[in-house]
Amino acid sequence: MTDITPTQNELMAVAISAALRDDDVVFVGVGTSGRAFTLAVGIPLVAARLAQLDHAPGLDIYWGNLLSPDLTDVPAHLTQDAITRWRGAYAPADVGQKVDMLVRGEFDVSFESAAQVDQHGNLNITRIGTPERPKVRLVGCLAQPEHLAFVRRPIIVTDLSSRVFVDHVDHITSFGYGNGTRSRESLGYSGGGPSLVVTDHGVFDFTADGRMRLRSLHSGVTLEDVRSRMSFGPEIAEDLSETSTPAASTLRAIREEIDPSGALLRT
Amino acid sequence: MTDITPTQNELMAVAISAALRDDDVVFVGVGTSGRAFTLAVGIPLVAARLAQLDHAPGLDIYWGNLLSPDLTDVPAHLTQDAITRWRGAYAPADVGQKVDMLVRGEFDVSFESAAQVDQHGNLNITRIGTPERPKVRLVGCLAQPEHLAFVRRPIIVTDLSSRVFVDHVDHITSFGYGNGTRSRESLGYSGGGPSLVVTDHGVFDFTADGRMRLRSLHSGVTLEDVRSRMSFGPEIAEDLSETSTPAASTLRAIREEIDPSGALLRT
Amino acid sequence: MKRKLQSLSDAASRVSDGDVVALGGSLLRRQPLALCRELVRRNVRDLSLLTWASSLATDLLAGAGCVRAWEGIYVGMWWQGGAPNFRRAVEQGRIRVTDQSESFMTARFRAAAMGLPFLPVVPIRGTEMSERDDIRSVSCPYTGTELQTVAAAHADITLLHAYAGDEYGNIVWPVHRDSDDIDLIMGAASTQLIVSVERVIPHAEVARRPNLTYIPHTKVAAVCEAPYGAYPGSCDTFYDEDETELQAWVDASRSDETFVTYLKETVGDTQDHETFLRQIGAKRLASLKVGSND
Amino acid sequence: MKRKLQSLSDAASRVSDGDVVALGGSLLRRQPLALCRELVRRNVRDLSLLTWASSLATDLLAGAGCVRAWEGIYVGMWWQGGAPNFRRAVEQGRIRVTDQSESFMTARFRAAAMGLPFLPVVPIRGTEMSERDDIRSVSCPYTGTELQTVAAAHADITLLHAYAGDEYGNIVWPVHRDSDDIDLIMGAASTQLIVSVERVIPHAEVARRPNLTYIPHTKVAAVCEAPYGAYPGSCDTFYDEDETELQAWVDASRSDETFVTYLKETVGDTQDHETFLRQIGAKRLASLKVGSND
Repeated sequence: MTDITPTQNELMAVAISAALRDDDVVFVGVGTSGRAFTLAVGIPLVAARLAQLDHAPGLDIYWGNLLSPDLTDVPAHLTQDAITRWRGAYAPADVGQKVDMLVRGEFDVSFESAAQVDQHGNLNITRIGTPERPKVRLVGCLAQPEHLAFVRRPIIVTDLSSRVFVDHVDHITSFGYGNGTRSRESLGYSGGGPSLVVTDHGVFDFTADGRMRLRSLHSGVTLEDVRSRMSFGPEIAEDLSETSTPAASTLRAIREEIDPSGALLRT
Repeated sequence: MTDITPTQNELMAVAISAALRDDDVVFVGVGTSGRAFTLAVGIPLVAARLAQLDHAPGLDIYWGNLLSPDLTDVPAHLTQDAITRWRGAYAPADVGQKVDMLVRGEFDVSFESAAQVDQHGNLNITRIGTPERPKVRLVGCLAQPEHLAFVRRPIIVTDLSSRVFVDHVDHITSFGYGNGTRSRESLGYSGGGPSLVVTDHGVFDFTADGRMRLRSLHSGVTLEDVRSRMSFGPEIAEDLSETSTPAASTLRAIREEIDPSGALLRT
Repeated sequence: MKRKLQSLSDAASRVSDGDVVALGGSLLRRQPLALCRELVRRNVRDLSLLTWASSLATDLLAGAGCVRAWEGIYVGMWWQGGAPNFRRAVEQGRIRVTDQSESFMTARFRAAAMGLPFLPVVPIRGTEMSERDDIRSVSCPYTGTELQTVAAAHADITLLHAYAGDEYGNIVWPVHRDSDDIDLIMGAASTQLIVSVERVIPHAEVARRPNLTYIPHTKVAAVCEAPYGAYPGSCDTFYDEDETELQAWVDASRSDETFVTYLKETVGDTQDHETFLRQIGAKRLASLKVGSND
Repeated sequence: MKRKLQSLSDAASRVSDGDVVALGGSLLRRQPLALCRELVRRNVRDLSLLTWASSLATDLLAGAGCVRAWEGIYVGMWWQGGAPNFRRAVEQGRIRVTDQSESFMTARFRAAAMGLPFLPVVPIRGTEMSERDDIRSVSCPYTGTELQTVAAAHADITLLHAYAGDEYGNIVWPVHRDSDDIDLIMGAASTQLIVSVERVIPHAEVARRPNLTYIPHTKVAAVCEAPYGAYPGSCDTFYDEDETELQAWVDASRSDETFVTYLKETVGDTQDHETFLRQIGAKRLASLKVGSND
């Protein structure tokens, strides 16, 4: 029998899955190691596969530079060779063609991790500190600026921590909803911006004027738990609820069909 | 024994060959049928191969969308399939990459046919008559405007005829040396422009101010023959000479090694 | 992924009178003729065509009176000389022509593929093309150099004929092919894309070598199985052009009337592509076959 | 075609102090490490690097003190986290950094590949990147839309590691590979290109399938045979990354001093690539081998 207590990772995957729609084209990065891999790749892939099996059979995944990867047989250890051999629908000769898809607005959802996320959904994956002598040099920009500019409903997936959830990011790698004075509209964006922030403690969305708003708390998490893990006070939804508990059949699908080796939700 | 009398086509190929240099990258089009094929493809390929065998071993040919085609085994009948199977060094996924090579100035020589050539080396392959109701609709532009703009030493290869060699072309598809008031320099070109005009009666180059100049007459051709086949009077080189007669060994190379089936110099 | 397999006639019904239609292929290769014959059967009018080096597809539509305007780098019949019906229509002032060179036309489609409203191009000055109003200019913000520009090509619908694809619309090419075309860029630039393919293959076959997919299913509105879909032109690695039929085409193109008769016999009297192929005959089609050299 | 085959050290001697050097590969894949180790042996200084997603190559050159500036989309060690030597040098203010996003960086190389001094890009407003002076603006001459721009990337020299090539410098990829990189665009954009390859193959093998050539010999200044030329990173379809050696690299990167010691042992004390490989040992290298799935 399946243990019907969901893990935090499963709750996160299920919350994301509910936000995915049939016909969505969702972009998943190639990720990095450990927890960062689970957040950037593992949870999103489980969520997308769950949506395909449940309510979004036509949903498409673009993973790294591979469209519609075969997710029926995920290798337990993702070496380069396992990735090279991955089957899928399309892997263009140069990744510039994927970049064009992104810029043309052909992705509906993307998944974002960041070292810093601020109250307006701006993201930083570039540096902490000053440009000349940063306190911490991070990875760069990758395509995250494009995600927040051109993807319709980007989803931020990260663990709640007051080091990450800061008043103002040190470097705006990716523009969410600005700082109150600069809106997406004033900059010429016709839509987009982060749609959800899915964390290990609860799920947020954004108010009409672009402030982060707590929508649901995971089972057993208090509002105070959340507030103590954020450097800014988020808006609180009037109908703040508990994050939906997945059905036993959903958990079974995750554990037995989607991620039997535990490669995706490993940490 | 080889008949040591060269044909007109052989004379043309040999004259072109002498103008080709080691390290040249020469562009040859895919051509059309009959005499047009011989002028656009056959003579240039024979000339290029001759240069490779003689004084320019490093010379490179880009034919259609195929770099360094294997010319040791030219099929007698160029069907699509013979072209598809042609061996060579490089055939980029889309021909836009060849267009980029052209625009970046990576071709030294190209070969041009045209329905009209004027005294300043401007070419017309687009239409005779007015834009709204042309008397004759021709093929279009292809990459000929780029050839005359970006290739270092384009060579015009066409038969002498007063219908072709006109005072002013009806449509400037490709800009040679303008009309005396608009020079290449005034338009911002830093070099280029047609270097030679190789015909069935003689060979021309251009004066410093961009007028066509007769340099040599093929054996047995008189100045009057040439003048009667042109609508404008060309400049005449002070050292007007007879077009060099190829050595017997050169003719043997053309007939036995380069074009044994006669596919290239067919008409 | 969703199933995108449609009949040629259902797919072709997406084309409306007055549409801007991009046509793929180059010279006598991979002209989307099965789809274009459907347009002739449907008597679509006033099309504005955007092409690379086009031949039979443009000549067919011109001869059937479907075309109001054409823009591209070439229309002709390669070995067979000029495109007779297109040429006559242009000379009679029935088709408006915009002649582009290869770099300018490539840039038109690349701009659309890159999501940009225009692209700068290295100037080609002094030609009639470069002095037309659709060619404008821009200064480089770094060097001050004056460049010319072209606008992005916006086709309402794009028709390509291709080698093979799966039922979801993933379109693949063979390892070795005649690559002298811009179908890849046209596909990326498209907003509504119909691709006819010689063969529908299982998705598993596509998935084994995803690098060979040159158009992803996400771009494709409809994929149609159309063996010999480029006949009487060629589809490299599948079949050669039918020289006899090309000659018959040219012979029938002496006048509007004779071509309309030819069209009626070859297209109008055949209900669909299958009937058309039956009329040509399996033996004649088989004689054109060539192999791949993968 | 001319013979372009050179030794790694002869080819690397083309790189001078202060050069702008473009480095190919992506993440742990196809980093031009055999060539970069030659630069370390030659003690080249003050390089400005242009990269896509770079890892070992940039970290090696940073740790060896060869780098003055870096521009690209990423430097890190993928599975292994941050690039420790690069990171330390940046945090100490020794390397000037210009962070670009994927579309802006792609456009930098595409502009050069297209022979243009700049390209417009669809704006990404509100980020620090887009408010830097190297990002400028231009109006679309057709729609009036304001776009941002990037300048063409002009590297003095470009270093790529590739699968195979012939002695003339025609560089080919396998039918199926991990294509998440822009080596093709970097090659087209280059003005002086050095490519190291896992295998030198006969030209006849290239000529049989010219569609697999992604860099033509006309662009190549030198081609160098360098088996395991991306070690300890991976070359997809040839070998996987050496996780043990990557760990040793990271462990040795605690400080400048410890990395310099590691460099001396692994690079400085080996005269050339062959000696370097002998030191790693044939058995260990063989254990990393993977096959193609062509």
